[in-house]
Amino acid sequence: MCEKQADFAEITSEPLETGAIARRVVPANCGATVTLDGYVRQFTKGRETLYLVYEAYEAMARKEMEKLISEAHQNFEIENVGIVHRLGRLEIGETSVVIAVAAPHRRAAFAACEWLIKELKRTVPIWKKEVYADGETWIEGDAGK
Amino acid sequence: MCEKQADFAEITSEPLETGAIARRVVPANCGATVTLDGYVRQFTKGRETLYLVYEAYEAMARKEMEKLISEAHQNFEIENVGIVHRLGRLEIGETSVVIAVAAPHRRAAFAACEWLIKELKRTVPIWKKEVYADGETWIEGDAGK
Amino acid sequence: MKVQVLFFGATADEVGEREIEIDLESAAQADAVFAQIVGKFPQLEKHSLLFAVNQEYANGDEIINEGDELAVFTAVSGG
Amino acid sequence: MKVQVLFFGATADEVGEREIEIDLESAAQADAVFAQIVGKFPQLEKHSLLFAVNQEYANGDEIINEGDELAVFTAVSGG
Repeated sequence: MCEKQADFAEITSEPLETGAIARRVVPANCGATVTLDGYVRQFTKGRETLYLVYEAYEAMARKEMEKLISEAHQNFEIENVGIVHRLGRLEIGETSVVIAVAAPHRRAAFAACEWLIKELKRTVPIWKKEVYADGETWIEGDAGK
Repeated sequence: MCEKQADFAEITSEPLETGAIARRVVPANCGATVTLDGYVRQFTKGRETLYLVYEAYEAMARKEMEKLISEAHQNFEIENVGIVHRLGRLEIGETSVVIAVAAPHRRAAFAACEWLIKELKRTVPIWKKEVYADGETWIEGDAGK
Repeated sequence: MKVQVLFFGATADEVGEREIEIDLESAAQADAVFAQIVGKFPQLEKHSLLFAVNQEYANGDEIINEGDELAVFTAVSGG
Repeated sequence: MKVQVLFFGATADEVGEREIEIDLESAAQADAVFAQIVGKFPQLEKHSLLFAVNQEYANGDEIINEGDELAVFTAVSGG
């Protein structure tokens, strides 16, 4: 078993440092960390995005992220989970979300990380607005991703 | 499609910076990067490891890593792959290998990253020696991981 | 009795407010309260809406009481 | 004709060398050459061995020629 450390679920308007976030979930006794790093794409279905704006229902988003972490601990043999989502204006190529999962064995880390990003996109009340040269749209649902 | 950049397969005796490695595979047009970060565990089957030594057949290891990257491109819809493996003496908790995969869609990035680490452990000629208080053992095969 | 209703993203744009207060005659079931809110802002009907009560997704049958925090928003798109 | 044979990790420890040169009477099939090497260092037999020719895993039926780089090592354990 890995040495127990704290999970974390955070929302921030500061740039995300993937490596620093991944290091925070690593206990000395674990074997592998899997990190998902989502970032702003320039094109969605052929339409060019200039930048994105992320908005959250912050209090609820934190609760939902913490619920996902609890569920992940129930469903996967993992040790630590860190989730950080960024809000506000994000330029093309900037990181919008980092999910890092440390586990004694890599299979559980991969499975949990993939499950967490899927569920985050389904349940955590955060929305993105794509801003184009000729307008802007709030994206509703994650079908386009 | 993501903007095309170079893949890389490297072997180094320097400490690995996961975040910096992950950033190198990120093209501006991609959607997600998945990073696997393997590191030195303190206990293997209850026995305490003081430190590890990794050794490689370097010329062949680079070729095998490059083959894995080519195969990954054939089998998964991914854009860039970076693999860096560290050699020499590694202390507990230090990162031994980083595999980062950028893809337009996260599912392919997860699948490719998991496949790459599985194959790397099976085919790339790198060996680790576990050093204990009372001896040392070259690990043969990855069954124990 | 007064309850607070929050809007985010597309629903905030439609309503033109991020937060309103509504006055209910008495404690009522969530379904009925949300129907009343959407009735008041019919421009919301073109969206697929989600509802929350006190920062949890609504079941619909919970009873809304004085001081509760309701929220109306579209399908989420974080990540 | 001379070929170079490399050992790594456990096989280097067993043989006490990281690199040797062996002399073959003539070009020979890889299987036979590797059997000859293991015959020379029977302490290798307790390991599950892998063989490479010119930095590629050996098929066994390739012909070994002057100047080829052979390698004998145990199942890998990187990662």
